[in-house]
Parts: sequence; C-alpha cells; structure tokens
Amino acid sequence: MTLPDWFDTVTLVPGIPLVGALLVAILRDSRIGAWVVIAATAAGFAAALRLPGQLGSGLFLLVDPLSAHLAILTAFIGLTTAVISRRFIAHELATGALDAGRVQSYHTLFLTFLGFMLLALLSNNLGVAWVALEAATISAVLVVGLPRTDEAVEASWKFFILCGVGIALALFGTVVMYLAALPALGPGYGAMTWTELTLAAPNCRATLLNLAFVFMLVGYGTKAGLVPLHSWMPDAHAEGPTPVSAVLAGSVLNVALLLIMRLRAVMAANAQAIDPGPPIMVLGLLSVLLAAFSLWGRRDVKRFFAFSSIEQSGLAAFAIGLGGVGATFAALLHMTVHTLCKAAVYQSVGAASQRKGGQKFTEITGMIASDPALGITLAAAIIAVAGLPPFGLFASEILILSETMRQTPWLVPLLAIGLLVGGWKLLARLITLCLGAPTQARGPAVGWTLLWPAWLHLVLAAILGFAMPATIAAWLLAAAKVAS
Amino acid sequence: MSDLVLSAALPGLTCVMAMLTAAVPVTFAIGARLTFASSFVLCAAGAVIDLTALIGGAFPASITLPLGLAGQSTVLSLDGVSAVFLLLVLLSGAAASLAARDDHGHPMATAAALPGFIAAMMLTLLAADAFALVAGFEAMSLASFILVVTNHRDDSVQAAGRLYIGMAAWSGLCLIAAVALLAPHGAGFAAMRAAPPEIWRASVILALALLGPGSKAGLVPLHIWLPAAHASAPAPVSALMSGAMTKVALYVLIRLVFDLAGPAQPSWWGVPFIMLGAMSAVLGALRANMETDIKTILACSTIENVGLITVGLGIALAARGADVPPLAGLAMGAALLHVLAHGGFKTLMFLAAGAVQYGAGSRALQRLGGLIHRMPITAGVMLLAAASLAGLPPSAGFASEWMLFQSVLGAVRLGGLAFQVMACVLAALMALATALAAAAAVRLIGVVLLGRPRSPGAAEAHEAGPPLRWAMLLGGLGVVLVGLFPGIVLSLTRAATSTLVHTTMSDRAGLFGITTASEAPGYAPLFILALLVGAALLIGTIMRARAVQGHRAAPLWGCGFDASPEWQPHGDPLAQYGGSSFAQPLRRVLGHSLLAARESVDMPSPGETRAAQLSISLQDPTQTFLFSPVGTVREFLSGLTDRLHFLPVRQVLTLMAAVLIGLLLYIAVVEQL
Amino acid sequence: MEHIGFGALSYDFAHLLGGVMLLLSFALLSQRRIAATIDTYALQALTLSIAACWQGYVQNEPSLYLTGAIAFAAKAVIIPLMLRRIVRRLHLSATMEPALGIFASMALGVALVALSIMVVLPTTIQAQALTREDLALALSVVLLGLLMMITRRTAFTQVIGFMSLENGLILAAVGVAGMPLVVELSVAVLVLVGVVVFRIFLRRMNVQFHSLDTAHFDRVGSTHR
Amino acid sequence: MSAIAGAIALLFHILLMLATAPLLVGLARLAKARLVARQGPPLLQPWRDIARLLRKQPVVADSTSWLFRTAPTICLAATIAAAALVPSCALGMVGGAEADLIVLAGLLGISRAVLALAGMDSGTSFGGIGASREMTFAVFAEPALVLVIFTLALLTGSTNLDAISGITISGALGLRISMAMALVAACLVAIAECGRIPVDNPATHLELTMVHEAMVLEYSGRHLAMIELAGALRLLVWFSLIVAIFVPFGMSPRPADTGALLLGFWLLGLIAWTLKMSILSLALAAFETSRAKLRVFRVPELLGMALLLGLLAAILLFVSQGFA
Repeated sequence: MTLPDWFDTVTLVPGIPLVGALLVAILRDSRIGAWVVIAATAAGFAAALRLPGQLGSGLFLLVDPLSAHLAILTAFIGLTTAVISRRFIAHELATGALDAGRVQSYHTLFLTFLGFMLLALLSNNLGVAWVALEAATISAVLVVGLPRTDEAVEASWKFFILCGVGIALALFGTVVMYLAALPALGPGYGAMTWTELTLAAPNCRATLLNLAFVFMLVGYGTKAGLVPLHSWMPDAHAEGPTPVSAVLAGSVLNVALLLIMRLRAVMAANAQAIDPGPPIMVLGLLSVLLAAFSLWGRRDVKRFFAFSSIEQSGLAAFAIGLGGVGATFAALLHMTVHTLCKAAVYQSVGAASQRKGGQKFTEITGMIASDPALGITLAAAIIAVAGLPPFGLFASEILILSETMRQTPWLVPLLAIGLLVGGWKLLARLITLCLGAPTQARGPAVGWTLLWPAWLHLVLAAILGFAMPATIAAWLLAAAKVAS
Repeated sequence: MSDLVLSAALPGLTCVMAMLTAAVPVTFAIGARLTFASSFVLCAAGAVIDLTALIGGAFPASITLPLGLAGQSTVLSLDGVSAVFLLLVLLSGAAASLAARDDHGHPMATAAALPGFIAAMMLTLLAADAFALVAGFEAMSLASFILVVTNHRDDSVQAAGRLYIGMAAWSGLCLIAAVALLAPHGAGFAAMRAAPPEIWRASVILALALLGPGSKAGLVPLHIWLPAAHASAPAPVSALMSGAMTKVALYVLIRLVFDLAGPAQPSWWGVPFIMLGAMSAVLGALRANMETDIKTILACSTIENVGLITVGLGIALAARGADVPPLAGLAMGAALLHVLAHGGFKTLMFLAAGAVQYGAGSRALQRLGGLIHRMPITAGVMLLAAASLAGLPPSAGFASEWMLFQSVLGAVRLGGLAFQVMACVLAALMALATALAAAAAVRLIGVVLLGRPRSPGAAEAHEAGPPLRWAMLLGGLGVVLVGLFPGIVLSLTRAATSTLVHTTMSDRAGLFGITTASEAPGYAPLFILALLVGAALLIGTIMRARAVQGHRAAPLWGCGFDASPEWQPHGDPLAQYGGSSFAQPLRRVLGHSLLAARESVDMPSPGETRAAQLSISLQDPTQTFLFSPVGTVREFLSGLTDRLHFLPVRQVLTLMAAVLIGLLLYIAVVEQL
Repeated sequence: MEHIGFGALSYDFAHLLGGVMLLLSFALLSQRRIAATIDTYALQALTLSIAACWQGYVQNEPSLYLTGAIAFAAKAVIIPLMLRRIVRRLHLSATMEPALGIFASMALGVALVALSIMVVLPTTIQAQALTREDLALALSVVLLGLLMMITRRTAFTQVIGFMSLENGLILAAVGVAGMPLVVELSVAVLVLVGVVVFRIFLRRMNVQFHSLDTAHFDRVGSTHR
Repeated sequence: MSAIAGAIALLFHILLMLATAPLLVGLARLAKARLVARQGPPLLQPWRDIARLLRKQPVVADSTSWLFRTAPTICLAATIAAAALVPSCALGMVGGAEADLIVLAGLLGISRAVLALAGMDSGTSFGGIGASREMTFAVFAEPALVLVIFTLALLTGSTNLDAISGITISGALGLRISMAMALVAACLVAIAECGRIPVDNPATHLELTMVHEAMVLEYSGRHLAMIELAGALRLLVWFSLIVAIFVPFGMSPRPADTGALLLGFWLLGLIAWTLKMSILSLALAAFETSRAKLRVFRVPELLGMALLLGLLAAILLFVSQGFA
C-alpha cells in the first residue's frame, strides 16, 4: 500500500498547478496567463479525480478517502474560480484597479497558493504539511495585498502577522509531536507521519501529546478562522480580490480543519492524553456564536460573508470536536457543501460588486430588479449558505444538530442561537442585496452564461444534500472513519 | 378495482408533488399562466385522489424514495391525519392557483414559487421520516418567504420579509431540535413510535413543538410575524398561507405531540395548548378589530382561529391523557373540522380581499367602501365567508365552534378545581374571542362593502376577472357544503381521529347534524337553515299580503354635510363611520390595556384652517415584552462581539496569546487531576 | 545520547545555551532603544547558532551544523544589518514606547516561564532530562517572543518579537534527537521568506502611512466594517 | 302524521310569539307611563304602529345596497327562528331537539350582525355609531351569556334548552345559589341584548345616546315595521328563555312523558306563560323607571359584572361538586 513518493501521478495533483505557476511567471503575459491558469487547474482537477483509485500512503504523501475527497473538492473550486477570475481580473485591469504586473503576479500566486494547498491536503508528513501551508499562506498574503488600497495593505499585514505567529506555533506543536512519538516510533520520518502517528498513538507520551495538541490547535485554529483567532479572516476576505476569497473560504479552512481532524484522531487514540473534544468544541461554539452576532453590524458585503465563513467553520470544528463517525461525517459534509456554496456566494458577490462598483451593502441593492440572472444566483447562493433546502448545508446542519442532541444535548440551545442569529441576518441581507429598488450600475452586466460555475456549485450542493449517490455516501463515510 | 385505486393513492399524490416541484424551473420556460393552469390541474387531481383515499380509508400506506439525507432513503406515507390536511392544502392550492391567473402583481415570481410552495406543504404532510418532515417544513418556509417578498419594492414588505424569515428560521430550528430529540434510534416515524421518549424528553419536545411549529401556525406569543407576512404576499398566496400553511404547521404540531411523542401523555399536557390557544384567540380577534388593512385584519383573524383549533387540540390531549375517549374524540373532531372550515373560508376571504385590492386599488379600510355595488360576486362571497368568520349558524365556522364549546364544557370533568376554573375562564375567553371576531367581521364587511366609497378607486372599482371569480365561486360552494354538512366532513376525519385519540365521532356525526353524545340533542344546520328560510318565506308572504310594495329612493340625509363634489355623487364619504371609528369603543375598553392602543388628537385652535388629526398607535404585547427586549439584547451582544473582532493587531495577538496560555493552563490543570 | 543527564558536559552546555537565550529574551523585553533591541536579537541568534552546532556535535548530526550556519548567517548577521539600514533610512526614532510597562512585561515574562516549566515538567519525568529542560527553555523563549509582540506598539518591534519567537522554535527543533531535516529546511524557508515579506511590508507600510505605528491601520480599518 | 301536527304546532307557536311580542312592549310602556303617573299609550299601540308603518312606502337612501333592503327580513327571520326554538308554553316541540342555547345565541347574533351591517350600509355616522356600539356591547355580553350557559350545562348536563327546562321542572336541581347568580347574569345580558335601560334607551332619539335606534335610523315603512317587530320579538324570546330555564313551572310536559298531546296541559301552560311574561314586563318597567341610562363606556363594566357573576356561579358549582 505504499506509494513511490515522487514523480507519481499523485504528485501531479499539487505539481501541475505549481508548474503552471512557474510557467505563468515566465510567460509575462496576463491574457495567456489567465488561460494557463485555467488549463493548469483543469489538469490538476483531472489528476485529482484519479485519486480515489490511488489510495495509499508513503513517507510524504497520503491518499486516503479523507484527503482525496478534500483534494478533489479544492481542485474543483480552484478550477471554477480560475474560470471566474479570468473575467474578474480582466475587468480589474480595465478599470485600473490592478496593473499588468500585478495581474501576472495574481495568476502566479493563485496557482502557487492552490498547489501548496493541495500539497498540504495530500501530505502524510507533518513537516511537509506545515511547509505547504506556510507557503500557501505567504502566497495568499501577497495576493490579498495586491490591490493597492490602504485597506488591502492593512488586511494583508494583519493576515500575515497572525497567520505567521499561528503557523510558528503550529511548528512548535509539530516538534513537540515528534518528541512525543519518539519513544514509540524512534527517530526518523516515522514519528512525523500521520499514518504512523495514528497507529502508534497509544504508546506516545501523553503529556507531550497534550502540549503538541495545544500548539497545533492554536496554530491551525488560526488558519481555520476559529474565534478568537479569526481576526485576519474578515479583513483578508474583504480586501483581497474576490475570487481569492472564494478559494480562501473553501480551501484554507478545509486544510486547517483536516489537520485538526487528524490531530484529533491521534489524540483520541491515546487514552492518557486529554480529551481533544472539549477545547475544539469550545472554539467552534465560540466561533458560531460570535460570528453570528457579528453579522449584524456589517456594512461591507465581503466582510459580512467572511463572518459567515467563520461561523460555518466553527460549526464544522464543533462537529469535529464532538467526535464519532456520525459527527465527523457531518463535519465533512458540512465542509464540502459550505465550500461549494460559499464559493458560489463569492463568485456572484464579486460579479455584483463589479457591476455596482462597490462592495458596501448600501451600494448593492435590488440585484434581482436590475440584473435578474445575477440577483437570482446571488439569492440562491445566500439561501444555500443560510442552510435552507434544497441545498446541502441544510442536511449537514441537521446532522450536526442531531449529533449534538445525541451527545451533548445541553449545547444544542447555544448552537441553535448561533444558527438562528446568523441565519436570520444572512436572509435579511438577502433582502437588501437582491430585493428592493436597485442602485445604479457602473460595471459590466453579467448574464446567465457567465454564472454557470456558481450554479454548478449550487447544483452539486443540492445533490450532496438531498440525493447523495450511494457511492459518494460510502466514500464520505470511509473518510469520516479515517478521521474519527 | 377499488383496492387498486386506493393503493395508487400515495404514488399518485407523490407524482403530483413531484410534478409541482418540477413546475418551479419549468415556469421560466412555459410562462406564468400555463404554470398556474397546470398547478390548478395538479392540485385538483391530487384533491380527487386524496378524497378517494379518505373515503376509501386505505390507511396507512407508505412508499420509499431513493432520495434524502446522505445516501439514506426517504419514506413517504399517507395516513388519516395527513390525508385530511392534504385535502385542505390541495383544495386551497387549487383555488389559489386558479385565482393567481388573475393576479396583477408579479406573476413570474409568484408562478415560480407557488407550485413549489404547494409541493413543500405536501412533502411536510406526506413525510414519514424526520428528514423529509424538516425538509418539507423548511422548503415551505423558503417558498412562502419568496412569495411574501414578491412585491419587494415596498419597504413594509421587506420588513415583513425580514421578520418572517427570521421566525421561519426559528421554527425550523425548534422543529429540528424536537425531531432530533425524538430520533435517537432512527429517523423514521416507525422507529420513533417504537421508542417513545421518556417524560422529560417528551416535555421538552412539547415545548419545542409549541414554540416552533406553533409559531409557524401563528400561536401567541410568537405570532407577530404573521399579520405582516400574510398581508404582504399576493392575495392568492395569502390565501394559501392563512388557509393552508398555518394548518400544515398545526399538522406538524399534532404529529409531534399526539403521534410521535408516544401514545400516552399526562393530562396536563393539554394545559399549555389551551392557554396559548385561548390567548391567541382573544389577542388575534382583538387585533382584527384594530387593524386597518383588510389583509392584516384577516391574518389577525387567522391567529384567532388557530387559537381556537389549538384549544380543541389541548382538550383532546387532556382528555386522551385522562382517558376520556368520547371527549377526546369530540375535541379532536372539533379541531379538525375547524381546520377544514377555517381553511376554506379563510382562503375564500383572502381571495376576495385580493379581488378588492385589485378591483378597488387599495387594501386600506379608509380607501374602500360601497364595493357591493360594483363587485357583486366578490361581495357575495365575502359575506358568505364573513358569516363563517363571525361564527354565525349555519355557516361553516359555526359547527366547529359549537363542538368546541361542547368540548370545553366536557373538559370540566378532566381535572381538579384548578382545571375546572381554567375551563370556565376558557369558555368566557372563547366567547369573547368569537364575539370579537363577529365584531371584526361586521367592521370589515361594513367598511369595505357597504356604505359609500371613500376613494375614487373604490368608486370606480371593477369586478374580479373570470379566473378569480371562478375560484371564489367554487370555494364558496365548498364552504357552504362544509357549513351545511359538518357531519359528512367529520366522517372524513374518522381515520385521523382514531389515529390520534383512538376513538371517532362516527356515532355522533351524520348527514343531518352532529351531537355530543349518541342519542343526545345536537346541532342540525339543515334544520336551522330550513327554519330561517321558512321564517323568511313567512315574512315575505305576510309582507306581500299586508304591506305597501316597493320603495322610493332618495338622497341620503347626513345631518347636513357639504354639497357633494362632482366625483362623489353620494356626498362626502368621510362623513360616515370608518374602520378606526368603528373600533373606537373596543380600542378604548380592551385595546388600551391589551394592545397598548393610544389615541392622540391634534386639534387646531380656533381660526386655523388645517384639519384636525386623530392618530392611533398600537403595539402587540409580544413586541413590547419579547421582541423589543430580545432585540436590545441582541444589539448589545453584537456590539460586544464587534469590539472583539475589530481590535488592533497587537490586541488580537494578545487574544491569541491568551488562548494559548489558557489552553496550556487547561492541560496543566487536567494533568494534575 | 540517551545517557545524557545532569552533570554531563554535553547536557550542561546545551542547558547553558538555552538559559542564555532565555536571558536574552528577557533582555529583549526590557529594551527601549531600537538599536539595542536589534543587537540583543543578533546576540540571541548567535547563541542559537552555537546551540545548533553543539547539538550537531552531541547528536553527531551534520545537518544541524548547517542549521547553525544558516541561523548565524541569516539571523545573526544579515537580518540585523538590514534592520539597522531600515532604521537609518526611515529615520525611525531611537526609542519606542512599550504598550505595557517594562516591569509589568518582565513580571508577565516570569509568569510565562513558570507556566512553561509547569506544563513541560510533568511531561517528561521518564524522558531524558535534555529534552525536558530544553523544551521548557524553548517554550519559554517562544512565549516571551509572543509577549514581546503584544507589549510593543510598532510594527518594527513586533517583527523582532516574531523572530525571537522563531528562535525559540528552532531551539526546540535542534534539541530534539533525530528530527529529520525537513524541519530545519522549513525553518530556513520561513525565515528567508518571512524577512523578504517583512521587507516588502515595511517599505509599503511606510509609503502609505509614513509611520510604522500599527495603530494607524486600526483607524483605517475601523471606518470600513 | 305527527310530523305535520308538529309543524302546525310550531307554526302556531311562532304566530303566538309574533302576536304577543308587541303586546309585551306595549305593556311595558304602559306600565312605565303609569309608574311616572302618565296616562300612557294603549296596550295595542305597538301593533298599531306596525300596522301604520306597513301602510307607508319605505324611503331608501340611493347609496344603499340590496343588503340594506333585505336586512330587516333576515333580522326578523333569524329572530323568528330563535323564537321557534324557545319553548313558550310546552316542552318537547318539534324544534326541541335543536333548541341548543349556543345555536340560539348564534341566531340572535345573526339578527344583530345583519342590523349592524345595515347600519353601516346607510353610510351615515349614525348607522356606524350604532353598529359599532351594538357590536361592542355584544363582545361583552357574549362571555357572560356563555358562562350562564356553562353553569346551566354543568347543572343539567346539556346545553339543550328543552332538556334544561325538563330537568328544572322535575325539581331535581332544588334551589341553588349558582342558579340565582346565573339568573342575575342572564337578566343583565338580556337587558343589554334587548337594548333596554340602563344599556340603551329604546325611546330616545338623542344623537349621542342612541345605540340600537341609531343603527336603524334610516329605516322607514315596512322595513321599520319588521325591525320593530323583531325587537319586540327579541324581548319576548329573552323573557321566554329566562322563564324556561329558571321558572319553567306550569309548562306543558313532553308528549312522550304524558303519552299524548293534551290540550289541557297546553292551556295551562299558555296561561302560566302569559302570566309570567306579564310579570316580567311589569318588573322590567319598574326596573327601567328606577334607573338612568349608563354612559356608553360604563356598559362594559355592567356586563363585566354579569361576567363575574357567571364565573362565580360556575366556580361555586365546582366547589360544591354539584354538577351532573
């Protein structure tokens, strides 16, 4: 079941985007660059689709249902976002928000970011995962700082300093984890490998495991945007180019949550170590509650949805903390569907803010009246994110709530308050964004044909929620078993 | 052959549901009118199928669909209870679809969402597992939300939509929590029934059911979204929401409490139902007298009627707990009969309100009047429905209210002194509510249809178009039949009653009337009708024989108001009693304390030429005591969290350090333990 | 190497180096002048590189010499030089205002060291003392770096705090027996890339705000929520 | 055969009630006049008024609708239907099985609602003011009435008037404080429902004090005749109702009980009923003479008292555990 580690088709998944990044950097032509990005992400997605047939693990890479699932998802989001961003960036270029050099940097960084994300997802080695995540963070920081506005610079600074500290703490956790596994696995790569760690966890030093857990939780929790470690997220989402927000909301959170899941699995395998559930649940619950209440005062559309991402990420973390196959399954489903839906939201919000020439709520109203296609897409995406049928977040939220009811019923009211307060505001914002009298349009109109990626996401989200094929269900279940 | 037909009932209904769902995207291809037509045909077909099943009584049947939560399948089932409610939904849906062809609003948005709305209600009713139930319920909320905000350019509609969707989210969450509590051993209804919850869990479920689906049905204290939302939607949708959706919410309540929470509950379970129901009835009826928008008035009356139904459910529950089957059957029969009757006449009333809105150009009482002259069919239908609203014999509203009073009388035997006193107060409150409803009905009819037109729009009003006219006439026929043959309608609820309270009304309901016990005197609408017609004939005969025939028309004498302007052939219309003036005595006596109604008069001093003004304000007690404080708390918390989110970088790092150190301390402490 | 314990030279020297680093962390915390801060940081980095080399010698792991060399070159020499240039070029004021009093931050620092010892000590009663002590020291350095970041107002000193934090990380990493090269590499990547990025940021921030005080950002941010 | 006989008996009963009703009003007026030492109108004056009105052609405002013109008929028909259900001199009439108190309240409600609508249709302030006040009074009268019905139903086990009278007449109930309270409450409700002093003054035409009269101000000719007749009939129905419930003694027993329809019983019942009606109407006159009309906003307080009495009656019943 071991893989040869390099030059394998698995390596193509992160490899193709990274090579594509190099290519774009060399080509120095933004228009061709955009097509290269699409081609690279498409090829990466195609390679990712083959992952389910290549289950196995090596020193550096690990393809199990969990990582394969999230890698396919990330590659898919990367592809659709690349399609959307070609048009988006062209418009930014036309309006002068970005110059040609920055556009080229954008394409390069986008692919770098995506490649390292995929690498982080597929890595079996804690160190590799860490390096990949770090590299992805840096490229994301640079992308966020691309627009030359004061706010963008501020946002990328906050992003960098917080994630930098977070990732540093995670590295410390990784060192301690290695130290904890030393007696069980001896020196060498084994003590840094998820698969080996999980197997050898009962023989690891419990107290060191605890220490490692704390540091990695804080480190990766920062990346997952868990309150109170989340401050970078609203700003980064609000100020960076919108297509990046779509990928940020989806993939970074997923990578961080995946690492937390794996960490949880290691911790849970050791009887002497502390129960990893409560701290994760507390952070998750805090995120749900605080983000929900914070939705109310927002004036900026993208920052608003960033808070919604924090809420959803918190919900997933909460479910991961609950533990058990059922809850982990729910968390996985939630992550998957949320990624799809939130990407659809950002894709349509991006188009809407370009159309209206601003991203304040006061600037974007009455979308359905002025641009029916865009307005309806946006409305559907918000409905999906708010957890209403026929979209999948509805299903995953039900699963999470009923798992909570089964395991810790006294937490249900808190969770429900968070969901209610958040969902209420989301839908109230649906009213102001999509309904009422439209504000004046300043940008290009967007028709149905340009919105197909968003609808593809929404349809997939609906299918996953209400008519999940048995094979995918079995596959997700296998993934959940890996992680719990 | 008939077995074949009956076994095809559930698949047939499922097909209807699927086709209605499919109509949502198809609308954009085939256009609004065709969608309404197909929705009408589908609903009518479904109603026929459902009626066949109800008469044939082939219950329960179930089928499994390969859709649902994460690879699991969904079970749909048809039993007596769902069939009764389904009949209402489908008939009301058919009437609304037909009437919507006459809609002057936004036909595309309405057309796309209306079939989906009906399908979602059907799913809620047919669901036999937790997921389908919740999915149907939420889809129903979503579809109705879309319908509520179709006239979204209006700020008040947006506000109503905001409130509505928030309360919908609330009730959905309560439902999910209740269902999750019920389903530790499996999500199917069968599994839930096999393992009924223990008492504390059941009690939480009861509370959640009353707060969640209860709020969706319009029960006090979470009712305030209802008048705003029902008034905002296009009229056919309001009809469907008031007539059918509130009943679907009641169905969910019934399903959870009577069926899934176990076959036996303590008698006190009925008490919260009775109390909330009585409060809703009085508050709703009182508000119906105060409001000045015809659809808001009707929506408030819906709150009242839902309250009455809930009282019936409460008595049935208490009687079931105390093991008094005859009373349980009577109360449940009353509740179900009122469900059907109210569903019918409220649908009709809203359709007529729509005709008024489009025909006279306004829904405000102060801009209507005298419509009976130019809108004879609408007026006739409205009168018919208003008689039910007022609970006058032999209309559809009376039979169920009669049964309800009888069950309140019987409820005295269910408990100790406290319960008896409660029953006694309940009787008084219900009488108050029905009398208030009668006053509201008189006010509505008197101001809208009678007198002189109060605006040019009302003076130039035109009758509804043919589809709406047909919808109203057919609906009116149905309501008349329900009123005259309550026994027959009750016999349709036989299976439902026996499922829910293990007894039926079949020995007490017949073609000619209903009785409280077999062999006892009862209520015979046909006899009452005969008596009324006979008396009228007698009077007619006498008058023809004895009195001077015909009459002489003359201008109205109005205590000497100004000469009529050109466009007001009947004098200044504002010199007649209007909605606010009609409500004045009740506003002063009851509204002041219950609805915080305040009047302020701006009287110009002598010599000033401006007009005097009377302004009236009222606020629902729920708003005062629940929503405003909760809103304040929410705002406070949002302010608090905002401060957390927008800290300077340094303080954010401090937070991070605090989390890290906190967790380190946590493990240090846990390790010591 | 499993036999290293109290009294062994290898242990004592490693311990000493760790102690020096911790001391330097405290020194960093107590500095008010920018130049002195940079010097102290350079000294800490130097100590780190010596510690890495010593560990390379003790563990007989040549890659650690590389780590030490990288640390020396990058952190003890290049970065301090660059920082000094920035200070000169930007005409930053020579002193900086801590957000928290020096004494209070020192007291907090002591508390953090106590905490790290409390957390680590029960951890490794059965493990080798080297790991135990080293881990406690490294953890202290990390926490003190964090403390420095949160008690200083300017972005400039926050960067130094961050780098001091990373010193602690590497101290931990080199102290662990047989840790594969991956970590060192990654640390190197982190430091290099991090500095580049910081450089970009410092320049840009100055262009746009004419100051390195992070409070500016917060004012900008507060208007755009 | 017996059905036809029953129908004929019912018709006779209705005609009897119709014929008597104006006399009752006349008697009350006469007695009131005599009590204040006036000569007073003759006993037959109400009938004469009605006959005179029938000879006049009605004048109808041209802004009114068909509802305005049919309202008197419906109002009178509903009152007649109510009268048909209330036993006057005999138990066990054809309508006996349907003589439910709640149905009866509903029928009286029809006549009230229809007149209120007609008042609104007239399009004047008077019509509206009367309709509004009439409906408001009903809002407060109805709960009190229902509590009375509630008490009676608890005592006798039925809301059927015929059954209640049967049980009262059998003496099974004895004397009860609850009954007394219910009687007072019922009388207060009756006063309000019939628009008598102190709730309303049937003789006034002062703008601000009118309730019922304001509502029907626009009526004339045969329409007004019907309304006058309906008003008188309503008074009679209430009197008969109170009598049938609280003092049914002397009523002719059910045919089923006696085995046959006995003319003697009937005559006895008729005499007893006439006597009781006269006494009640004299009592009404005496009461009205001694009271002044209440302000409109005081009326709810009066009816609230009736409500409390009804409540007390029921609660006393619970305490004594005396219900059937």
